[in-house]
Amino acid sequence: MKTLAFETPLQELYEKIAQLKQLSHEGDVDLSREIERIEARADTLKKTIYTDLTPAQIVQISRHPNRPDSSSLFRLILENFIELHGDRAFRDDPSIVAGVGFLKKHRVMVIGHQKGHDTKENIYRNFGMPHPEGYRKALRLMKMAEKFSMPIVTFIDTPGAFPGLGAEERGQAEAIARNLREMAGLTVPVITVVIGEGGSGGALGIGVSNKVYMMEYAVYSVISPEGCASILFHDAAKSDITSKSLKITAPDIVALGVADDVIKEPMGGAHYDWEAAAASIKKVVLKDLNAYKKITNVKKIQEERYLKFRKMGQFSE
Amino acid sequence: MKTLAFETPLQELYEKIAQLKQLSHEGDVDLSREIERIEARADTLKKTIYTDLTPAQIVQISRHPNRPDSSSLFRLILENFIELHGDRAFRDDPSIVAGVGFLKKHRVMVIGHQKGHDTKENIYRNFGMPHPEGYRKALRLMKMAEKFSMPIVTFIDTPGAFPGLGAEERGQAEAIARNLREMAGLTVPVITVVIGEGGSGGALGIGVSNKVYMMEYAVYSVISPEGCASILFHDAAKSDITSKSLKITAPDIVALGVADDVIKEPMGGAHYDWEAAAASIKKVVLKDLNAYKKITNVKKIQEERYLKFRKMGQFSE
Amino acid sequence: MSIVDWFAKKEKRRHSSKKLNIPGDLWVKCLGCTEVLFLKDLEANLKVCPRCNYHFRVSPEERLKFLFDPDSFEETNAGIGPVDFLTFTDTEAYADRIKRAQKKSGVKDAVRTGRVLLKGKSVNVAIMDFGFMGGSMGSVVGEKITRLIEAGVENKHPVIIFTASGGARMQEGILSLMQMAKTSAALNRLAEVSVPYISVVCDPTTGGTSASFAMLGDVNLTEPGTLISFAGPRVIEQTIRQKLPKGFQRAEFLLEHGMVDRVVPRNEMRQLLFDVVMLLDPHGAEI
Amino acid sequence: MSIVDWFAKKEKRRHSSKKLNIPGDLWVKCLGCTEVLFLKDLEANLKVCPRCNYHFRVSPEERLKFLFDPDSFEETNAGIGPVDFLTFTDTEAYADRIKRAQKKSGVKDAVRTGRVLLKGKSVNVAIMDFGFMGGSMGSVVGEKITRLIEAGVENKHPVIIFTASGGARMQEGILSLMQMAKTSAALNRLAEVSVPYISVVCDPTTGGTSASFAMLGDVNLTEPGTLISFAGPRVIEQTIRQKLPKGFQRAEFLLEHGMVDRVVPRNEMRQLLFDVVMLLDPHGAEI
Ligand SMILES: [Zn+2]
Ligand SMILES: [Zn+2]
Repeated sequence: MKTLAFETPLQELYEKIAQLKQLSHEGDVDLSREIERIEARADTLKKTIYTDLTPAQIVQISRHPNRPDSSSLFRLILENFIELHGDRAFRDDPSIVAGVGFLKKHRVMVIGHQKGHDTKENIYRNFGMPHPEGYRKALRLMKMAEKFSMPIVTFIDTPGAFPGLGAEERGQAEAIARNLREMAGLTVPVITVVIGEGGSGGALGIGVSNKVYMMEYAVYSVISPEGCASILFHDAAKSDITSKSLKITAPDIVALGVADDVIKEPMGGAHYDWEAAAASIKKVVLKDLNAYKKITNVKKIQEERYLKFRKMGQFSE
Repeated sequence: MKTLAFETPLQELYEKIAQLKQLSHEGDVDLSREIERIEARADTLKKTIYTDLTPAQIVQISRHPNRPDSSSLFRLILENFIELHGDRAFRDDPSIVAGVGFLKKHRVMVIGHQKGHDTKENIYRNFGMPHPEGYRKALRLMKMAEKFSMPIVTFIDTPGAFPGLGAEERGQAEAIARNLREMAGLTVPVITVVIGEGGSGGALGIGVSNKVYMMEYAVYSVISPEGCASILFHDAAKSDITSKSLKITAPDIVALGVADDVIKEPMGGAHYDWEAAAASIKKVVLKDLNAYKKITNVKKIQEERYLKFRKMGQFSE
Repeated sequence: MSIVDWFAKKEKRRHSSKKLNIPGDLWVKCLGCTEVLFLKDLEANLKVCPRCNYHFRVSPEERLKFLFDPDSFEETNAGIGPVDFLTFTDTEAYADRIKRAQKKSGVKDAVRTGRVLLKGKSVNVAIMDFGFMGGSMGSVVGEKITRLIEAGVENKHPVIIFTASGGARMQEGILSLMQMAKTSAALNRLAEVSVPYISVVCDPTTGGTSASFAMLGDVNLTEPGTLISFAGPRVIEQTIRQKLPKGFQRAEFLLEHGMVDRVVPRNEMRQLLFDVVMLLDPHGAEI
Repeated sequence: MSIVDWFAKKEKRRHSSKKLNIPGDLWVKCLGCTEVLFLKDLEANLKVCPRCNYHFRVSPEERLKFLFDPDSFEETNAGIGPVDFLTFTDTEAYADRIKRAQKKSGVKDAVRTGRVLLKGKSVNVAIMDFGFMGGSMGSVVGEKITRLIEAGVENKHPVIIFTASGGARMQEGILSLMQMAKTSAALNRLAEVSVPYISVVCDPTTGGTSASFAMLGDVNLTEPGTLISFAGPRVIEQTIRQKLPKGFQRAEFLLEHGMVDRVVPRNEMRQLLFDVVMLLDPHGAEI
C-alpha cells in the first residue's frame, strides 16, 4: 500500500507491530504486551495525524490510490449490480461506470467516475477522466432511470474531464453542458456522493443532484490546487496555499451550501476499510431513498433540485 | 447536361435546333419554319419517350445528375431559408442538409438527403449517403421542430446509408433505428417527398411521416435493383428485371399504400425545369400544412402517423 | 438492408452445426476450434463449445428450452403466414420459396412470439429464426413483432426480443422495408408506457433488423462473437476495397463502441435477463 | 475550467486592438494581417478588418450598437456586484482585483443583461465582457444570466446570450463552478416553455462557460475565427506533448464537428439573428 508522506511515522509503527507479531509467532515468545503498547501508540498517532490534517494533506488522501473506487463501492452497496455500457453513438468510456442494482428494496441506477488502483488500470480508466462519450453514457442511463422511475445515485471521483484532442473534437463542453441542463429536469431524485476527488466541470457533469454528500476526506473544487497555483503564482508547487484558499474540503463545501452533509470515514480514511466506508455511504443514501419514496409528486423533486442550485452564489445587490 | 441512353434521339434533335438557330443568326437567313418543324418533332418525341418508360429507365431519371437537389429545392420553396448544422456530438454530415424557413406563412423545419451535381460536389456530399451523424443531426432538428411547434418537411434522395467502417463503428444501425422510433412519436406533422432515389433504410431514416409523396420519376425501394440482382441472379446487370419486380416506381409505391400520392414532374423530368418541379412540390406541401394547421390535438397527428405505418404489410391469417 | 441477405445465406451454411457421419452416435465438429463434439454433450452445454466457448446458432425452440421456464410458452399469432403479393420471381418464385421453407421448418415464417415465464416472471417474447429464409423480415415478421410489442403496451409485461436476421425480405419489396418503421413505431408506444424492452441480438443480425428493433432495447444484450451490422462485411469490403479488421462488427466490437450493454455468455443469459427485467420493470412487484 | 484563465489572459493581451501612436488620428494594426487601419473606418466596418476579415473583439456596448435597435436596451440587474466571500488572495487580493476592474470598466462585473429590440422584436439579451477579468464567471455572472433566462421563462421573449469568457472565476472557489449548474438548470426551465435560446459564442469562450450555457443554444452561432473550447489549447498541448493542428478549436472547426450551427460574419449577424428568432419563436406573432 502506498504511503503518503505524513503517514510515514504511522506506517513505521505498523511495520514494527508486524515484525513483533512474526517474531512472537516464530520464536514462540510472548510479546503481546509490547505489541499492545505499540498498537495503542499507533492508535493515538493515527488520531493525532488525521484530526489535524491540512487541506493539502486531505487532497492527497482524496487521491489515494487505495481509496475505494466507484465500481467496488457499487458492488459493496448493491445487490444484483449489473453494469451497463455504452453511449449508443461512439464508444463505451471506461472512466465512467454505471449500472442498475437493488439498494435494499430500492431499484436504483448508479453512475460514477472510475479510477484505477495501479498504472495499468489507470491507463484503462484514463485516470478517471471521462471523454464526452462518458457523459453521454451517463445521460443515456439517467434518462433510462427516469423512464423506469428509478432514483439515481452518482459517485464523483475525477481530476476532471479529459483535456485532449478527441475529447475536444467530440464536444467535451457540449456533453457536460447538456448533462447539467438535463439533470436539472430529471423527474427522479438524484443523490450524489463525492467519494474522492471532485474535479471541476468534469465532476459536476454527473453532480446536479437533489442531495450532495462529501466523504470526510473528499475534496470538491473548481480547479485543482496545482492548476490554480500555476495560474496565479506561475508555480504549481504553491498548491499548499491554493488548496487552502480555494476552500475545497468537506466542511468548507458544506459551509458554502454546495453539499448537504459530510459522511464520516473510517479512522485514517476510506482506504483503510472499504467495507466500513461503503456501509456509511449506504446508510446515508438509504435514508434518502426511503424519504424520496414517499414523494410521489415529481414536480417537487425537480423543484427541490432547481432551488438547491438556484441559491448558490454570493453577491451584493 | 448528361444524356441518358434513351434520351439520345431527343438530344440529337435539340442539338440540331441549336445548330439551325445559330446558322440563322450568323448567316442572316430565315430558318424559322424548319426550326419550328423540328421543335414540334422534339415535343412529340419527348412525349413518346416519357410516357412509356420502363422501371429501369425511371431509375435512371431518379438518379439523373441534373435532378434538383434538396438544398436547391429548399431555396426555391422557402423564404428566409437558414441552414442549420451539426449533430452536437461528432460531425456535421454534408449528405444531409437541414434548416428552417417560411413556406408562405408557415414556419417549417426542412431536412433532406443532399447529392451533388458533379464529382467534386458528390465527393463532398458522399453521393447523398449519410453517416450516423447525418441521421443524428436530422433527429436533433426534428426534436427542435417539435419543441417550437414547427411542421417538418423531409426530402428523400439517397442510394442508401453509407456502408463504411466509420459508419458501422458509430452505429449506423442505431442511428437509423432511433430515428424510426422517435419520428413515430413526434407531435408535429411530418411531410415527406421522395424527390429522387429512395434507397432502403437510409431513406426511411427520415421518412416516418404523416404524408409521403412520390415525385413522378422517383423510386423507393428496399434494395437497389442492382443489389437485388447481384444477390438473386449473381449478376448486377440483371437490374432491368429486378427494377420491375421490386415495384419501386411512384404508382407502385402508391398502390402498395406506402405513398399517398404522386407529384407530377415537368415533361421529361424535374431536371428539365427545377422551378416548375419546386412549384409542384410547394403546392402539395402547402395544402397539407394548411390542413394540419387546423389540427391542434397533437395526439391526432401521432395517431395518424402510427396507423399509416401500422397498416403496412400483407399476410394471411 | 442490401446485399447482406446474400452474405447471410453463405454464413448460414458455414454456421449450421454440421452433423458428422460417425456410426452409432451423433457428433458435430465445432466451428470455432474444429474439435469433434458429442451432440448430447453440446446440447447439455446450451450449444456452447466447452473447449473454445464458440456459441452455436440455436433454434427458437432451443432458446425457449435454454432460457425460460419449462412448458410456459404460450404462442401467439402462429397462424400468420406470408403472401407472395408481388408475385416476385427470380431463380425461384417467392411462393415456392415460402412453401419450401415452411415444409422444412414446420413453421409459417421467421419469428415465433408469445408469453412465457422467466423464473416465474411473465414476459412477452419474440425469437427470430435465422433458419427460415435467413431470418428475413417481411410482413409476417413485422406484424408479429408489432403485435407482440402492442401486447406489451397492454399487459405491461416486459418485452424481450431475440433477433437473428439477414435483414429485410426483398421479395416483399417496399413493404418489407416498412416493417422497420412499423416495429419501431410500436416500440415508441411501449416506451411511452415505461415497459422495459430488452433486445438480445443474436448471430447474425444485420440490415433492416439491426436498423430497427434490434438496436432499440432499453438494454441491448448479445452473445459472444455475434455478428451485428447495418451493412454486411462483404458490402463494406467492396466499398473500402480492403479486408476488414478482425473482430469488426462482432459483439465485443459493438460493446467497445457503445452499442450494446453487455456481451453475455449463454449460460449466464437466463439469470441476467431475469435480473435486468426485475430491476427495470416499474410495473412489476418488488422482490 | 482549469488553466484556461491563464491562457485567456495572455490571449487577451494579444487580441486587444492596440492603438498605434501616430499623431493626428487613431490608427490600429490588424491582428490578422498586420495592416494598419484607420480606427474610424474599422469601427464603421463593425470592427472587422476590411482586408483580411479578421474579427476584432468588441465590448458589450459595441455589440449593442452593431446589432440591436438604437437606444432600445433596457438594462436589468446592473446593481449586482461581486463579493470577496472567500477573502481570496494570491499575488493580489480578489477584493482589490474587483475594484481595479470595476474602475477600469465602469461596470460591476463581466456581463450586461437586459431587454432590447432586434429589428423591432423584443428579446432578452446578455452580453459577456471579456475585458472584465477575462469574462470569468463568478456568482454575479451566474446570477445575472440566470435571472435573464428566468425573465425569458416569464415574458416568453427569445433569449440571446453572447458569451466571451475564460471560464469560471476561481477566486470564488466552488461557487463559481456551481454557476454552470445554475445557469444550465435555468435553461432547462426555458426549454420547458419552448422559448428559443440562441447562443452566440464569441471570442474566446472556454472552460466553464463553454461547458454550460454557451453550448446549449437551440441554435449555436459564432463569429469567424472564434476560439471555443473546454480545455484551453495550452492545457491540451501539455497533455499531448505536441503542437495543435492549425484551426483546432476555432469556429470553423466546431462547425465541422457539429457543435455550432453557423459561423456568421459580423455584418450578417443582425439579420440572421432576426430571421432565426422569427422562425423559431412559437410565442411571437406571425410575419
Ligand atoms: Zn470449439
Ligand atoms: Zn486584417
